[in-house]
Amino acid sequence: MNLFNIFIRIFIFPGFLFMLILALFLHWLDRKLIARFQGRVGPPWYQPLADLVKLFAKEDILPSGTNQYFAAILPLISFASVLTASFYLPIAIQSAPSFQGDFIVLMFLLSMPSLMYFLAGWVTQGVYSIIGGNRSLLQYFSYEVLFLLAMSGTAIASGSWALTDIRLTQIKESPFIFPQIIGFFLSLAGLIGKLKREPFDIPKAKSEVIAGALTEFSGKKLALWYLTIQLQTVVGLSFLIHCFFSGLWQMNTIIGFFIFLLFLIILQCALSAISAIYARLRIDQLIHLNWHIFIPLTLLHNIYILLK
Amino acid sequence: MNTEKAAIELRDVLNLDKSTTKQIPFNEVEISIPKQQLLLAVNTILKSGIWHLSAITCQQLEDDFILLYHFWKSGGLTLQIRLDEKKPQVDSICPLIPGAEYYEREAREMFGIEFLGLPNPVPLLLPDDWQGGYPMRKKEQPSYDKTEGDDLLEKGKSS
Amino acid sequence: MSKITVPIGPQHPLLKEPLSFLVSLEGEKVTDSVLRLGYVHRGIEKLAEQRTYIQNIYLIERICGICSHIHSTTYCQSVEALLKLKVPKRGLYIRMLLCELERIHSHLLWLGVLAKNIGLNTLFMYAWRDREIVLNIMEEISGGRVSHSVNVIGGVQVNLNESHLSLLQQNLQKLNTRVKEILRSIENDRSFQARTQKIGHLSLEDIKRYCVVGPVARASGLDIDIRRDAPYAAYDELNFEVPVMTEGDVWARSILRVLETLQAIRLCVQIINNLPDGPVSIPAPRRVPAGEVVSRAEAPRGEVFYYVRSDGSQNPARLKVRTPTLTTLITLPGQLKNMQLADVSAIIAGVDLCIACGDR
Amino acid sequence: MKNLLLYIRSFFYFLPNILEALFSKPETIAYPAVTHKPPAGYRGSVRIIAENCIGCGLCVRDCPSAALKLEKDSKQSFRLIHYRDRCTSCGQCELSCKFNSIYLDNTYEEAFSKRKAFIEVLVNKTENK
Repeated sequence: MNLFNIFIRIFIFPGFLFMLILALFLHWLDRKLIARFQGRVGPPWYQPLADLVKLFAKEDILPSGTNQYFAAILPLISFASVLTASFYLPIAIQSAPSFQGDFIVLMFLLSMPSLMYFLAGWVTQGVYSIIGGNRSLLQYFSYEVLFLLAMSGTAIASGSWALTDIRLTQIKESPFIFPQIIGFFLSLAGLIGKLKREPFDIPKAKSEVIAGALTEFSGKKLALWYLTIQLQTVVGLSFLIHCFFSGLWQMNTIIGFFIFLLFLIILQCALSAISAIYARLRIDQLIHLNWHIFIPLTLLHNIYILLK
Repeated sequence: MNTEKAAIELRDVLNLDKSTTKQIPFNEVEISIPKQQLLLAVNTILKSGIWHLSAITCQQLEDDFILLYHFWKSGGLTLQIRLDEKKPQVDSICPLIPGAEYYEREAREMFGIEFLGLPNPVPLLLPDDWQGGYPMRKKEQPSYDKTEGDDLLEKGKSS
Repeated sequence: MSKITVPIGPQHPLLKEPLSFLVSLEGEKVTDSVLRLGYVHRGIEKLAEQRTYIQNIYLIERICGICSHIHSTTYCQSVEALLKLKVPKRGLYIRMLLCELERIHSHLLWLGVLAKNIGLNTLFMYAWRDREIVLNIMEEISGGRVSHSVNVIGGVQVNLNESHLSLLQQNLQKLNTRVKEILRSIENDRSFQARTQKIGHLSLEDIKRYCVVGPVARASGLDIDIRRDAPYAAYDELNFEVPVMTEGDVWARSILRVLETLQAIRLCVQIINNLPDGPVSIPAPRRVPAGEVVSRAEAPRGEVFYYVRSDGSQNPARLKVRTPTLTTLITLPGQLKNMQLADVSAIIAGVDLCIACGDR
Repeated sequence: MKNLLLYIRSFFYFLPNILEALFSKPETIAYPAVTHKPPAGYRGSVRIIAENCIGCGLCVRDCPSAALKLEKDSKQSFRLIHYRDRCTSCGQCELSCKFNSIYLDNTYEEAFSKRKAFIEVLVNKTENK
């Protein structure tokens, strides 16, 4: 691919700009859906963009005594890692760079923001940030593991750690959503835990720890954090779609692209419905739910696939 | 009404004569007892099955303090105690009824009455560094900054 | 484990009103908590001694934003007892109607706050959407959504005509189905149960030691209700049940309050159906003869207590108010002992604090 | 395991509620654009019929928040001043007035930038002889 094509690939179409617009759109859809579920009018379409622009304009202060450079690097690292993760996902283009083991690289890049979230809490030394950081660490160890195990069900079935192989086996046989329906729901639960969305959003529970690790952040840094979380949702969902639904449409075609967007919107509606229905669980209930129910179920499910 | 029965029984225990009892509206029986017999009176009331203390009212009449202990069991029973103004002291009933702690702390900070044996004698409503005396006493006038139209309040009072 | 003191300070998303709570934690477990009141203390009892009996009606209503009508009802009925006035039956009925409407409004507001504190934002929105129905009724009848200023000494200053009654009839019907819907969704929502069951426990013995009143006491098995035990206004002519539960945790208090809302709606319907006609109030003299009176009423949060002493002039000599929130505040440090930090939000919402009431 | 089944059950239990809310009209209104029309009996701001007022001061005496002030020079010439920022719309002046000259209408949107603008002279009668 010549230089210009790479430039388009990275910055314009399936790259930076497109991902940003998709992230803002999905974030708006999420807030609008939850509002309508609750009988409210909901924000106008440009609300997420307006929030970011406002945050960029706001003053960027940190508590005295925090290490300025460390606090500045953390949002950058997490934002960069999520963006690089989006390059490996073949959203609508056939030739995404794929090599043996990029499944694990993608998993690692997606889990970086959660680690950075904990460090952000530790750096700013606020009362609420430390508690928020501790809680996000507890959640990091339980729900990242669940997400990895549940998604690796598809890798085991396709016998290789490369994303394109996963897609090829799905086209040959049938999309993994039908044989591995339980694996799909478990990985969805893992994704909700990773994104710290409603039922599992104890680290940033508004009523106890204000905004958790992000309590002391403001201005540009906070805007970057919010952008990271929104991007993480998009990348996580498209990763899920790629591993469970990718056999249903042909790549590199316009219709394929729109079907992919349709699935993205459907999954976002599912996430919004889940977050509208459940109350926030306590940290011990969260861990209990994960290690007593989700992980054993995933292991059984993976063993079943291995034997099949 | 068992508060009637409790009142009569209380009078016998403290051997007070009939004149100390008074009926006031919404079927409340008020008995004035001497200060020393407070704990004994509260004990007999608790033993006769009335445990609910509604409130402790403190007020200044002429120049000595009056403490009213309001009990309730589908009918009211009030104990009245008179304290002289120089050294208003009474023993606290918190050991018997822990629920009375807030009422005693409030009476202490608003009127300056010493409750002997109060668990934590910390002000309840007033700030810790309050030097404005005891606000609820008669001679204390509330001081607030005058805004236009304030003099009407005094006029409203006198007419 | 690290020992942190978390200030649930005067200004905190958990609290509707300023109240300082210093919770010291060991890891996630609460070891002990210090409670500090007085941020909203306005010295209403002192102010009341400088105003005439008529002006005091509107001052007393400002004690609490949510249960303003019950305060003015207790105050007016104690002054009427001093004046030995016979309030006409229709005035009493309208007074009771607004008391029950305010109970519905207060319980639905509380349910929304509890749901928001445990993260169930949808129930928060549904509870406050249904509360709008009651607020619109009260705005229609009394001209004010929250502080209605309906009571005068000697009766009520508002009268109900045909349009009010039909509006009440159909809105209460709609409200009844909505609240039943909420009750059904609370009982079946596993995540709501997970966050409210077996926390903030108060045994019956604690209730008696701390003289706790209201829904918090009834949820631990104590069967008291001023409306039934010592009926004031005209409550002896209405029949209603008093729900009592025994678990004594935040879950029991939630169910109990929603059941009480249903009972309040039933009472409102009874009041409308047999509303007697006649005058709504009788004129009252400005000077009150010397005397003292003790009057109690059932506020949404429990027994509210008034002591009024008059010395024959136009101003009360002493006015003592004891609001139900003080009795539940005293039990809070006990309930919070070795609970999780996440439970603190459910417990604080569970006891339905009205701090403006507590501080006066 | 029972716990998980209960969670799934409460999901499908609550789903019809939120779907019904999704497809019905939202309850909230965009306030500045769409205003809420208060009912007729709503107690808004104090208005007066100047002819009926004879300057007796009954309303001034009963106002709980001292929002009314009567400056009386003589039987005929007096001014009734209303402090709008102190008024809590309780309606006691309307009750106390025996000549039904002071009343409350149902306007509730009232904002002024200067404190002086809150003070309004309701009645201004001078010696007309």
